[in-house]
Amino acid sequence: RHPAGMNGRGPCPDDMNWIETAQQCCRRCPAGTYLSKPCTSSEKNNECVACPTGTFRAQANTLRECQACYECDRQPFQSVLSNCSATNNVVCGCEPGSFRVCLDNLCSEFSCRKCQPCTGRFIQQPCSETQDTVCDSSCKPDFYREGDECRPCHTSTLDTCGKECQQVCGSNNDQ
Amino acid sequence: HLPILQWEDKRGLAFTKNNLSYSSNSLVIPVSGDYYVYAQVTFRGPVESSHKPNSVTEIITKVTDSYPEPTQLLTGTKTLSENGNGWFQPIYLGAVVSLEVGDKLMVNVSDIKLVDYTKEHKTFFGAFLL
Amino acid sequence: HLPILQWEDKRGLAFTKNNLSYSSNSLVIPVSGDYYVYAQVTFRGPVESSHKPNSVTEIITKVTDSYPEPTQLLTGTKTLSENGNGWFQPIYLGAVVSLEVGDKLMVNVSDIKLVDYTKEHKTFFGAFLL
Amino acid sequence: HLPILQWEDKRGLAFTKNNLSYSSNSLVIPVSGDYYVYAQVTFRGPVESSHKPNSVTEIITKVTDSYPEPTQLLTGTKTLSENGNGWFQPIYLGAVVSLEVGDKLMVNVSDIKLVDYTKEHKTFFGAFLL
Repeated sequence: RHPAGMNGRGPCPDDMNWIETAQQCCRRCPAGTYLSKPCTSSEKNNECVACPTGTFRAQANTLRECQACYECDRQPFQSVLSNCSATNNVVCGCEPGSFRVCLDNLCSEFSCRKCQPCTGRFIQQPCSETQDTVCDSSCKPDFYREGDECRPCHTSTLDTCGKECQQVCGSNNDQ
Repeated sequence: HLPILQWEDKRGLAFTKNNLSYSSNSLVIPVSGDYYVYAQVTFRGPVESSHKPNSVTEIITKVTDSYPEPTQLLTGTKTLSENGNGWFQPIYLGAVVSLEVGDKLMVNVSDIKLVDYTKEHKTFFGAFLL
Repeated sequence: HLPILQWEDKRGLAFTKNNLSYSSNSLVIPVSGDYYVYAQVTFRGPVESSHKPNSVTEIITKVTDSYPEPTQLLTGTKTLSENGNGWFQPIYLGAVVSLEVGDKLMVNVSDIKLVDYTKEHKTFFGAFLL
Repeated sequence: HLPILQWEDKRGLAFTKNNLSYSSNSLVIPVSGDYYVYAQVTFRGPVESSHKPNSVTEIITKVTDSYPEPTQLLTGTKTLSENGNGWFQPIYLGAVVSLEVGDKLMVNVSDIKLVDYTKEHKTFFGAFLL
């Protein structure tokens, strides 16, 4: 706790904080509230007021204001995973079918990008909140590779009908 | 004119005092004098709008009853060289300006969709009398 | 939490006065009031291109006995578009914040290896009571 | 030494008062004390000069009778990642420094041809006593 010498600031019991203006220890305000008026010596209780909408305090405190809630960034398709309440900041994530692209080390800043569909491939690893779908490198049966895409064999033409599509486009040519 | 930013003036870290008030997107000067005026805007993109911006601009502007047009007090303007994926660009401005009682200060930006409004500690605006 | 910068508080251009003291990487507030708090960090590197994401962040943070978690007061975050070879990038932050006696101010950065600590006039931190 | 910028000290938004005067490209300190000194320079290019700069630098410098060499107080330096076509880039600097009566403050830049001097609200310089 605090050395007593610091302008009369004495050590406080565990559930109390030193209040400079009251020059004494006072009980903490519960989470979801802030200190509106410090306690007077007799009854030790502060006047605590609920955090106004749009603000929160996640823990017991003797602060004079609540913290402003963050907002989810609609531009890069963030979605609200849980709304801001008096005791919790908003939690932002990505809509189902999209994943986070982190813009800083802690990933506190991120944008959301659509998961890739793996058309014509098997899915090695499904899309998650933090990672895109991992597609199999080879095409599924009845699909053939064109560039880095897998296309259905029935769409292939004579010159693209490779060995993986023989059964499909090979038989088309026999008719 | 360029879009004008709106501000929170009471909740969280925001506050006004000594009669410096906030109304209709402006700080209203209570007493004539020299003020240090400052603002930071964090811009971020890309946003899905069609055009890709090649620059961002922040301007602290004064509106006064004694002159029909706004006066640009401070301007920060920067070209963007970031490629496709996500980018961030803070612009900070601050200086001493002489103001009259009743003058109004506001912040204009080149494109309001590019402003990161999500966290109070990334985009802020203020002034104090010297 | 992000790394906290250490500062020189006596030698060269550095000084503390009016009981605003420096201890364990923090400025300690001697009297409650409104302070203009500012810091500039010059970042530099090549950042290894493989190491994603490419951005630098500076945050001025408050720690107080009245609350168990630090409060982010000011944040400057910028993506890097320089391609691998040597780059440098200053981020300046400054604003008025209300502080209580005993509050501690510190500067966090996204990556301490990228901070240019070599010259006192390139990376600095301070506060003054209004 | 790096080129020194010249400033307008009377017209438009510019002013000096409380004996803080401007002469031969410098602010002259009238009374010893701690000052918040600040400057923004907006750089822009390309200019027709042969070489394409890969960085821009702004330095607030102090010259004093008590020492033969200038002292660099604040430095903002940034690499340029914009490619060929037009770019612009503001650098803002500000901090508290201890100054003596008679000290002179000036602003140096890496290349004077890159400075956008066209609008007073884009490039500015000032100081005030705390």
